[in-house]
Amino acid sequence: MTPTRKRRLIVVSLVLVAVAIAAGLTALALQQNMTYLYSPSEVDAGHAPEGARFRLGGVVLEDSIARSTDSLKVDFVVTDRFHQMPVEYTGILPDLFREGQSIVATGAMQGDRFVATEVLAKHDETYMPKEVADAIDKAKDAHRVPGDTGG
Amino acid sequence: MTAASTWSACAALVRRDLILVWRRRGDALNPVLFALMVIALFPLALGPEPEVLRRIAAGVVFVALLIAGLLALDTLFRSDYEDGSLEQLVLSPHPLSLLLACKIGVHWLTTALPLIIVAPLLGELLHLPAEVRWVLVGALLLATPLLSLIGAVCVALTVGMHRSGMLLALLVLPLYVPILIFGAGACNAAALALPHAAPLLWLAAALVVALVVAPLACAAALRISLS
Amino acid sequence: MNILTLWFHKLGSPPTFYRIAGWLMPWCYGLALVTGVAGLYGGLVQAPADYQQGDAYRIIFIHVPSAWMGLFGYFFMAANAFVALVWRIKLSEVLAMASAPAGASFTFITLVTGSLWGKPMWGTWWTWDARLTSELVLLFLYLGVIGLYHAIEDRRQAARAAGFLALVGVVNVPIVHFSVNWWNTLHQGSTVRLFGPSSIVPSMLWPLLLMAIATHLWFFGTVLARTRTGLLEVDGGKDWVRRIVLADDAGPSAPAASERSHV
Amino acid sequence: MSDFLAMGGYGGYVWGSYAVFFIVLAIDALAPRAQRRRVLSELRGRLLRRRPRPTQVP
Repeated sequence: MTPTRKRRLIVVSLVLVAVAIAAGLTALALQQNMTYLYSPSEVDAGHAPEGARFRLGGVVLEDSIARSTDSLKVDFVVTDRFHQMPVEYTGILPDLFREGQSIVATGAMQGDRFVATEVLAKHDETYMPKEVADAIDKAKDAHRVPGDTGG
Repeated sequence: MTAASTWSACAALVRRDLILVWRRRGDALNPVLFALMVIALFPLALGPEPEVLRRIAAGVVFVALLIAGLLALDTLFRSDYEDGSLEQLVLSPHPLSLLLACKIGVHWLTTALPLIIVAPLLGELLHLPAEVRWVLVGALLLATPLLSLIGAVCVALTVGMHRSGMLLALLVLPLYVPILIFGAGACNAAALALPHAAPLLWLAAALVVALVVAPLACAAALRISLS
Repeated sequence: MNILTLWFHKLGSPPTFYRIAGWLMPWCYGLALVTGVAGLYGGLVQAPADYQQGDAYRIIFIHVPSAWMGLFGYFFMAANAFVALVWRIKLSEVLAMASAPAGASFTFITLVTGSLWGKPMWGTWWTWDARLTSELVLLFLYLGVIGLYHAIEDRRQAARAAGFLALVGVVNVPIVHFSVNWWNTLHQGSTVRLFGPSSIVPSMLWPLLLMAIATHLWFFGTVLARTRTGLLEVDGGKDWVRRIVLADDAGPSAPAASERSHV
Repeated sequence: MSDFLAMGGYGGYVWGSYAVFFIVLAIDALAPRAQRRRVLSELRGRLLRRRPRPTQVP
């Protein structure tokens, strides 16, 4: 083997070994959970950190929004259709904030309430005119399909 | 050219670089002093409340060390380029990537390792929670070699330029972003008592690949900018 | 095979490409304008309002095509840089550097329009979400490539160094694209899918696709324009460039003369 | 028409986005032209300096 070929062989085998090790480490990393947000069920199960700030994700429960008359304070309930979590927020809410909307709230637990310092609305990737959305909802009601409003 | 002569060339290079650093050992402390001063600015700017400082401590230490390392990158090839020994290195019959790996290794030992050693102290200044301290050191041990390796490629691209400081930062910082996210992410997760192994494993995976690929890329970049 | 390589060599030679690009360029711009106007008519006038977002979603017709072009431009640049570095083809060097400003423009548009869309819909101008952050990093990568290219005196060496940087940064682009799938974040998933059904009704989809075609054509228009200039610059001393320069001199010389006096 | 311009209350955001889109792309299209003129005049200058042809110089 010529020196250049030998060198090339060494380089290629080193790269392959490195990629193999990296793939192993990546597989190991993927088994760990990287939590970006917690659902109410996870909070109920005690997975969320005590007293620390975290993100709560879920859907705003229907008929749960209570706006204060004299301030910007809003109370509502976030649900993942299994567990529910009362949320308290003071401030201006985004336009997309409404019942049945997926939201991401940042804040911390105070007792059994989640006090949010930021509420962001998450919209899904579906785009359609209002009539079509209504028709789909009607069809879902007719077939008694549990509404999947999560995004 | 035999394998033995290549090893002795590497050893000679490492010895020479270490001697050069030892002759100017005062300069070697500069990154540490710089990081210390950056850290000292934060309580002055944000106020001394321990609660506030505790929350930002890990991230601030990470960013301070990252910038200190970025400023130190410039010295990697600067003097070698000026006295012409860099071109000798490129022309030598030994694999350039291996020689560059030695240079990067020495540079990491002399600039990044002191920073890692003082990192717990810097964290203490910002009331870093005790359980995060060793996660921070571990993340830095994985992240700083990555920073040096990736930075070396960019330094090699700008080596012939006269004023490369700002440009180097522009080239390097976007590539540093994922490392910062994972490294500081691990510390923040540890501070919230969340599982923090995943980001560290990602860093380790990236480091393994970079250890092999970055010296090769650095050699190619150096050949381009010295051609 | 032989004919193909011959044809490739012909196309790759700067004078031939200069001529072909000069012929193609107006077509790219013209067709981009036609499809763009049709797409905008479809998007702004014909398409119905969205069931959730009302009329604000109409930003999608420029935001999403621009985002695609930002990524596409980077891939185009990196692919050309790869060809340039491996086979040392002059045309590829010029093409790679010509696509950087166009890609950077589209990435900038993506960031600004996304911000203008995020404010009413999400409730924030900006969030440090994975996809937004990586789009910002993409813009920085573009700026780094452009900055490095302009910092080096020798044009060919500059193109090679900047192309190398573009290749180093290419790892970032898949992260941009797939981050939204890896991390569950605020940004919604991809609406238009190559495989499987797109979650958008046809009356909204066709203007979007028309706009995508228009931005592609526009991208190639500006890339060809910049490539022509770049070829003149790189081949400065060659005969074909001299002929073009002198021919241009013989034509409208008055504005050129005033240009020189300004400098 | 005013309904169209109002965009259901989102007019500022929508038209702002479109304005950014057109302005940036217009700059993107005009910049190569200016650059081309600059390069041509530069090359012409270099050419004339190196090989002065009295008949060609204006």
